[in-house]
Amino acid sequence: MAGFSLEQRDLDPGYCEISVEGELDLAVAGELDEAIAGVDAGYVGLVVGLAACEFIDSTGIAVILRARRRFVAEGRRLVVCCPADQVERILAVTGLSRDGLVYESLDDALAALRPDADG
Amino acid sequence: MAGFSLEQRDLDPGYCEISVEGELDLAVAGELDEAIAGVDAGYVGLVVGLAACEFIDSTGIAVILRARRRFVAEGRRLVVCCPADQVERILAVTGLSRDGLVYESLDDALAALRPDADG
Amino acid sequence: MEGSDVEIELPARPESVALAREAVSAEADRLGMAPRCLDDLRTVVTEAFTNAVRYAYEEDVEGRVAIAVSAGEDVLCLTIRDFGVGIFPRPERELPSLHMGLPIIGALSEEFHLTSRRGRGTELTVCMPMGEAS
Amino acid sequence: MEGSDVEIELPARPESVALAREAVSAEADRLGMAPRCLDDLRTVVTEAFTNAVRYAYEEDVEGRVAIAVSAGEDVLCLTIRDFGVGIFPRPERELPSLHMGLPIIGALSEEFHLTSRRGRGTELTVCMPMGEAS
Ligand SMILES: Nc1ncnc2c1ncn2[C@@H]1O[C@H](COP(=O)(O)OP(=O)(O)O)[C@@H](O)[C@H]1O
Ligand SMILES: Nc1ncnc2c1ncn2[C@@H]1O[C@H](COP(=O)(O)OP(=O)(O)O)[C@@H](O)[C@H]1O
Repeated sequence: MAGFSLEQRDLDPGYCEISVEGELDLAVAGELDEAIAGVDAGYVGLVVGLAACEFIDSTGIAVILRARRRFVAEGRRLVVCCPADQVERILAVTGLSRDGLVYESLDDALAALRPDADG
Repeated sequence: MAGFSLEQRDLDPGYCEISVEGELDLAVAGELDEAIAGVDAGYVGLVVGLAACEFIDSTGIAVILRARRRFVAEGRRLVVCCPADQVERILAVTGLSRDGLVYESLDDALAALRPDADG
Repeated sequence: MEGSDVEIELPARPESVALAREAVSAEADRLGMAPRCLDDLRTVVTEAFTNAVRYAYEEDVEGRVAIAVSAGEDVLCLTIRDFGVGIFPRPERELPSLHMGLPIIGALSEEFHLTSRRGRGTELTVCMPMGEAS
Repeated sequence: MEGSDVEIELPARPESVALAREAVSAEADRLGMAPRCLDDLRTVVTEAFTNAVRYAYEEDVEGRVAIAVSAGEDVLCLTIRDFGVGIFPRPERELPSLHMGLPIIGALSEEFHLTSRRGRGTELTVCMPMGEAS
């Protein structure tokens, strides 16, 4: 069984990434929720990196969407990057790929977080 | 088949009521949505009166809940009063009766709208 | 839908919901369903039919929804069927959704059976008590 | 659940979800399911099992969830069953919900059958293709 871990690292000043590794489901969705809630308010933009996320379920997606709503309410931004395989497929099936939430590369994700970008 | 109509009237200054008469379902839920959206911003509190509402479905309830979220975002308040029979039952079944949304009388509803009331 | 006492088919439009509700509850009333149970039945028909209207068909397709009622001694079974996409993630259009259609149906019925076939539609059979006792 | 090749029963706990996913996909892999289909199967098991864990039982009850897998030539059917309240309006506890569990299952499967009995539980059977073609 794939394990699960989260890692936070700085990107450009004011921006950071939380990378998800392993399988994100009901058992660990709370960990991601807390990690995002714990991101210092000084960061105005967060990328949730899914390149090493091998599996995501609807609870994991719901946690990310709720966190994004909270970020938006605070005038901050949250996007998702680099989904592959099962993660990419479920985001497509649920219609979320077309939502301005998901970017293919970290560069695209960072560009979308900048104040001059839309949405 | 029961018809459907909406009527708006003033209560105390700054407060008004929209009364729903007849059966509220998918065919007419948009009318209620527009009527609530059309309530002048000068009104800080709105009662949706359901005493003469003979039937409500989950779409009608969803319209009321969304309108309430919008009111709250504007620092205004919205409550529901006086459900009977089928309306009371579906609000109970969905767990919404316990939510600070629904009041048994117009007086209770008005009291809940005042700035010094909770929620 | 064999052995059903009443069968109707209506266009998948918002205005059909009240017609479906009236037709089913008039038949149940005729069969002697208790008033409180009739209220629940009206809610159940409405939620099921509304799902078919809102979600079964693409926006530019005018689909149809079939209803059948069949009554036993203590129980009335209602089948609502569409020929649309099957249960599928659907965007909310103008009107919001409570996301409680099926849960409401489950709470008000003895049991229900839902079959979804991808690209071929959804069929829901709901069994409701005729009287207060059950 | 007659004629099924694999049957397991697990406690209705969040930690069981990964076990259910692994057990079902290992069996499907052994039966020769194509990789892309395996991914969809893993999603479907997870969504169905998660619903049973989140919604079937009251918070102070430790319930169980049964899984059965039965394979035909081109199709694999998976049954997930709980002995809880049946499909019912349930409050969200700590974690939010996407309200897309069943729609995701419908989108990824050929067909599914859901039976809900009030106070007696929910049973979901999902049929998935074994290979890319179907
Ligand atoms: N007849 C149908 N055809 C296609 N999709 C459906 C149908 N009924 C329900 N659905 C899908 O299942 C989801 C959940 O259904 P339900 O809880 O009953 O509806 P709602 O979300 O409107 O309260 C809907 O949001 C929709 O995506
Ligand atoms: N096994 C179950 N037992 C009780 N209720 C359930 C079960 N599965 C689903 N439900 C109810 O049906 C609703 C819709 O299910 P679904 O769309 O699959 O889940 P979710 O809302 O978590 O995405 C849930 O919110 C819950 O109220």
